[in-house]
Amino acid sequence: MSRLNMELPGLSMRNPIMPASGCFGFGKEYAKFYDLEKLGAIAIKAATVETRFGNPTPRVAETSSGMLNAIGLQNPGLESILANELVWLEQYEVPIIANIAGTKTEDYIEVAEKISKAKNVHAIELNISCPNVKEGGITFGTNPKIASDLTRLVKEVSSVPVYVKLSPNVTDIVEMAVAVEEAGADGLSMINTLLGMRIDIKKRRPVLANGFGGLSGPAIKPVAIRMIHQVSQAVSIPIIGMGGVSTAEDVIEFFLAGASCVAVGTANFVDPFVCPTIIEDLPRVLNELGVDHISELIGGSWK
Amino acid sequence: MSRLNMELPGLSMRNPIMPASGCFGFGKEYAKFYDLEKLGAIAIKAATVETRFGNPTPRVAETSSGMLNAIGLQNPGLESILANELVWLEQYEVPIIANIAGTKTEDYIEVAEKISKAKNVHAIELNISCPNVKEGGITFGTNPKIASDLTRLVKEVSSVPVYVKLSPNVTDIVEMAVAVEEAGADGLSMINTLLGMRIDIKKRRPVLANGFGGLSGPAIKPVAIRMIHQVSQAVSIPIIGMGGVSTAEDVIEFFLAGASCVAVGTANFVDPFVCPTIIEDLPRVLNELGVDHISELIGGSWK
Amino acid sequence: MILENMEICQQQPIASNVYELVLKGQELVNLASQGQFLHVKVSEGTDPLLRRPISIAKIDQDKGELTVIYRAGGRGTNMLALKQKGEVVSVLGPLGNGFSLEETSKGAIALLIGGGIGVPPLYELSLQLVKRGVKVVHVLGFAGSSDVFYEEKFMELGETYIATMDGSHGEKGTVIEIIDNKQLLFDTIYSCGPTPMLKAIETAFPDKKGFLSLEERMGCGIGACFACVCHVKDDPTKTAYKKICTDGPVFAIGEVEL
Amino acid sequence: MILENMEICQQQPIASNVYELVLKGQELVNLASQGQFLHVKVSEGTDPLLRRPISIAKIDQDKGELTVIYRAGGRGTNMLALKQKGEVVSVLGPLGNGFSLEETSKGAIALLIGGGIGVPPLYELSLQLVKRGVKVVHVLGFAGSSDVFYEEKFMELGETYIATMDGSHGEKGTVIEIIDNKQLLFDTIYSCGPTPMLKAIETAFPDKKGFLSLEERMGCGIGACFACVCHVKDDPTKTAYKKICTDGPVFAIGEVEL
Ligand SMILES: Cc1cc2nc3c(=O)[nH]c(=O)nc-3n(C[C@H](O)[C@H](O)[C@H](O)COP(=O)(O)OP(=O)(O)OC[C@H]3O[C@@H](n4cnc5c(N)ncnc54)[C@H](O)[C@@H]3O)c2cc1C
Ligand SMILES: Cc1cc2nc3c(=O)[nH]c(=O)nc-3n(C[C@H](O)[C@H](O)[C@H](O)COP(=O)(O)OP(=O)(O)OC[C@H]3O[C@@H](n4cnc5c(N)ncnc54)[C@H](O)[C@@H]3O)c2cc1C
Ligand SMILES: Cc1cc2nc3c(=O)[nH]c(=O)nc-3n(C[C@H](O)[C@H](O)[C@H](O)COP(=O)(O)O)c2cc1C
Ligand SMILES: Cc1cc2nc3c(=O)[nH]c(=O)nc-3n(C[C@H](O)[C@H](O)[C@H](O)COP(=O)(O)O)c2cc1C
Ligand code: FES
Ligand code: FES
Repeated sequence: MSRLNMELPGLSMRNPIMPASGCFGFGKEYAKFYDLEKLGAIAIKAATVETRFGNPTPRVAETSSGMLNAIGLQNPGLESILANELVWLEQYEVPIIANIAGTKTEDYIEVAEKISKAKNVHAIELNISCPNVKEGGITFGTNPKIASDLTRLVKEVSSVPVYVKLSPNVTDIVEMAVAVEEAGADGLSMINTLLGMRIDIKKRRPVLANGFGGLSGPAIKPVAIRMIHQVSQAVSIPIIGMGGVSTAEDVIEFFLAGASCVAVGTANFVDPFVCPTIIEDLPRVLNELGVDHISELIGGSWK
Repeated sequence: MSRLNMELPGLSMRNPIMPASGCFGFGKEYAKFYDLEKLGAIAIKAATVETRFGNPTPRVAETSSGMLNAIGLQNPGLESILANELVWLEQYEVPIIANIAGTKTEDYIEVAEKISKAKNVHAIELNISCPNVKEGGITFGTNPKIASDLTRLVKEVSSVPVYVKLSPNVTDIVEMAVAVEEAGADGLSMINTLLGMRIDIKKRRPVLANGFGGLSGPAIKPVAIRMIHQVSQAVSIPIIGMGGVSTAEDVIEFFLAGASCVAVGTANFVDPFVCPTIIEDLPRVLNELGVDHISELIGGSWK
Repeated sequence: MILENMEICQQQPIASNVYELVLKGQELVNLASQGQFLHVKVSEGTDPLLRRPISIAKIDQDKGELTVIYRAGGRGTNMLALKQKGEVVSVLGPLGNGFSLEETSKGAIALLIGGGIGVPPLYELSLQLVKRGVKVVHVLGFAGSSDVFYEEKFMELGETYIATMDGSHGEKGTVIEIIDNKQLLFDTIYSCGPTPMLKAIETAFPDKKGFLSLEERMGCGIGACFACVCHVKDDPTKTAYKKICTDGPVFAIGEVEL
Repeated sequence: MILENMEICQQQPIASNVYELVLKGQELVNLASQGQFLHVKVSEGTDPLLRRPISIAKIDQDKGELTVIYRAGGRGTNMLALKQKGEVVSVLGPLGNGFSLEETSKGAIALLIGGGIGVPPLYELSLQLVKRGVKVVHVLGFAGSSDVFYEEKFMELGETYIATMDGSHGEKGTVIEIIDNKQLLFDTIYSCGPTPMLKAIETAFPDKKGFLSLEERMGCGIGACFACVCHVKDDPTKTAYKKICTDGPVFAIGEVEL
């Protein structure tokens, strides 16, 4: 499959398709459906220092061509992920991207330092769409200064390249991207979910117990494409594109916008085979477009 | 229909349903389908000082449960709107909300002053999602200072109440809302479209000639609900809610989020009768919910 | 747990807004057992986006058919109700653990308590228990007479009491009231229905061995997204959890927080 | 211009990915004329969201039927192609101005030039012209032999030339080349097809009276959204415009910028 392989900082991938963080657990469930080595990489669920239960349920709500989630970063905590999840994943020859989260800078640093030393973690994905408790709950990812400070500190301790996962809930996504690039980010992941809400008209309360949730799925694809189109022209680090990808054609659209590989999130819930299906389908689409290697398409809409 | 009437600054409405600006022209086309007096109000297409042709075509693109548009504020210009469109609309007993746009402050002021004097214009809707050419193209609606300055100046010259139409493409929608409220806005309209893009994978170029476009339709409803939920708790002026409304249940959801009336945009293109259909359907839903008057629902999800 | 396109061989209304749907497939049927559920895609496109979890009501491995019973209420189930014989739906399943049969020995009495749209999974369970020589007693609660379904089918398998809230059919009252009034005797409990009913059962019969099937909004249905978790009872750390889609939907009474 | 639910009485493939669809309705049919189009909702839900503009290919007011011919290519038309006889689609129409018949007098020769999926509206036009005693000549261009449709139907009405880009059917070449090669004589032109073809026609026959039917991406289809405008020729202000959905889709040659 020499038409699909991709070399990005820390990531040597046989194809540019990975499941998105939080939509694939730590791989065990999908391993029952297909061989995980078919994937280009795997972005595992966000790791925090402590075990987190997350938010009360309901945690998901459906929207038109999309869904809201407020899982609340439930995860077994750093030690357990290192000892169990990552060790289990070692059986597969596939690079792992460790998504890390926290509510204060120190937490991020601790997780980044330790998880980046795991044998199969080839990159860190810094999830900055989390509330910073020390700054009164303002999200790390909505302030360029806070985001770049965090990036710098995580870079200092990480043994592997760091991809910063940008929040789309900002006025100026380019400003955010440039700030974290200057702070040393090796790549960007975009986009995380849009902040949204649904209200149950009978109960007169938000459907999600948490009130707000993150909007994902096909509904947000046009926003993702727009932001990647803008950012890819302003930075020189590669972009992992995501937001509503569910077909090989979607992948091409993200590449043309400026992504260098693509993560698939919500679509895994609709079709557990979506990632291998896309990977198998890509050569057909490349043929139709007369393209030898998918990397030729990166930024093709503005180049 | 005393269960649906609504009194808002400048607007005495028989029901809380109006077509959204830009999705209903100046009413002539829809008047061929039904009596415009069925509507609570009509938000007419954005008026600018000069005649504008707008952007090259294609100007619309479809997305999952949504659409992108980059019409580019095509309109016949202030004088023609006053002389033709508004005079034609005088035959209907229905309050008109004049949406006004511009690329510099002076333009807004001129349009606001003149159009607010028209007999049937009962309110102005200040569309601040336009690039400010004097500020290097930064959108009026993404900077609280610029938005509130504009609001203040428009308020000074307007003979009717001013609703400021907020752009959702901001980090902090509450900050924007509070800023324009302090500047004297009589109400808010929200949300305008989300900035998005689609790329034609065969042509390797954006589908829209303009590149970017505004995302509207059911896809954006969760973002609209979230923002109205946030803003309605932070301001004391009423909100005209919009973004993906297409059913009576959607209207209830917007009211519960905090809107005091609702505008229907994209759905008019799918079903030209959508506004009267919603209006006729609302009493049924109110019955199901055991509500006498729709105004009881305003902010019901957080009150 | 596989993904299979299944053909609709039959679809019919059996109560007010309640449909019985028979699906024919290949492998999936052979994997299915009582109390498990299917995750059904009701449209080809992205609207609605997510699958719908629906319990298996009957398994016919000889014919290769599964029966489900669902209430058409929201957007997805309403679309499912419009599907015709011959159409194909994508089904992910069988999912979840299902009801274990081992806990009730031959000759013992199992009390099956169903509430509304929680009744369907009890049907295959009852069939299986009867097959094992267990005596089954059914207490099924519905809102009103127009909501009742499968009464006769359950009667064929064992004693069956219907409770309706308005008394329009069977006895008036809750399932718990019926069990009390009739002084029903039983060894084990199996129940599926609204959470308040399950809670009432836990409270009413604290010493009985039994199993409850829970519901929660789901994303993946296979344990990957953590949408459907619940707390474990008596967990001081408050971080222990069970996933309803994979650890459940059936839990032993007292195992998880309702 | 009304909104009507129309029933599919027939749907069949007539060329590679091209379908002929017959719709039965009430009032809408009686309002329709040659060159107008329908705005068709292909799904109940929000995916795909927008209606699809499709030209009227044939009007049968006696039977109350309209025929359209469309290429299934994208998401919406592919879904339309899956619809079965008996299903109902929501149709907004008839929309647009249509071809005027007055410009060609009895006995005169009308040249109808169609390109690919622009061919369909010429069929009802041809029927009407013939009815008026106009002599019709058809030149229809397709990509290849598998794309050709309605050849015989057009032949029944008048001289018909087929051009294919690969020469696999009829003559090899463009429609313009055929008109030149065959030295076709005519009084008026009516054309529908890809914009490059329409431009070539304008260039090739600058002095002929004629009509071109244009395409553009549409929102409302009724003139309200300004999605489908085009510039007017020789307009120094550059602000004059025509809406393809209401002022068109048919324009006189030279009226608007292609
Ligand atoms: C394990 C399990 C088994 C079930 N078995 C049955 C059954 O046999 N028969 C039956 O009628 N119903 C059953 N349900 C409930 C059924 O899943 C919901 O009624 C259905 O998903 C509602 O979809 P909708 O399209 O009608 O509603 P919508 O309002 O369109 O649903 C929107 C979203 O919310 C979810 N949702 C809404 N209500 C529920 C609910 N009560 N439980 C879980 N998710 C919900 C939907 O799945 C969807 O994601 C079961 C639920 C679970 C979790
Ligand atoms: C007045 C008019 C008459 C037409 N008549 C016919 C006809 O008789 N037969 C036929 O096969 N086609 C006709 N077309 C073209 C037809 O509308 C498109 O092929 C169709 O909309 C594509 O939809 P899709 O679902 O296949 O593609 P998608 O890619 O899913 O479409 C996405 C969006 O783009 C729009 N779009 C895509 N291509 C076109 C296009 N070429 N023109 C306008 N909108 C487009 C769609 O309407 C939709 O809004 C006509 C177009 C117009 C404007
Ligand atoms: C249920 C769910 C859980 C998620 N959890 C995480 C997470 O832990 N960390 C993270 O960075 N992003 C998380 N995301 C965001 C996704 O990784 C992705 O950025 C987003 O969903 C957009 O992609 P999609 O539209 O393909 O789902 C989550 C998304 C969903 C739907
Ligand atoms: C084609 C189109 C044109 C629009 N033009 C305007 C406009 O001129 N002024 C304005 O304030 N908003 C304009 N809007 C935004 C709508 O008024 C509305 O805020 C938005 O579309 C969200 O509502 P909806 O999802 O119901 O369409 C336009 C939207 C569309 C789709
Ligand atoms: S539904 Fe995803 S973990 Fe249970
Ligand atoms: S499609 Fe809306 S004006 Fe023509």
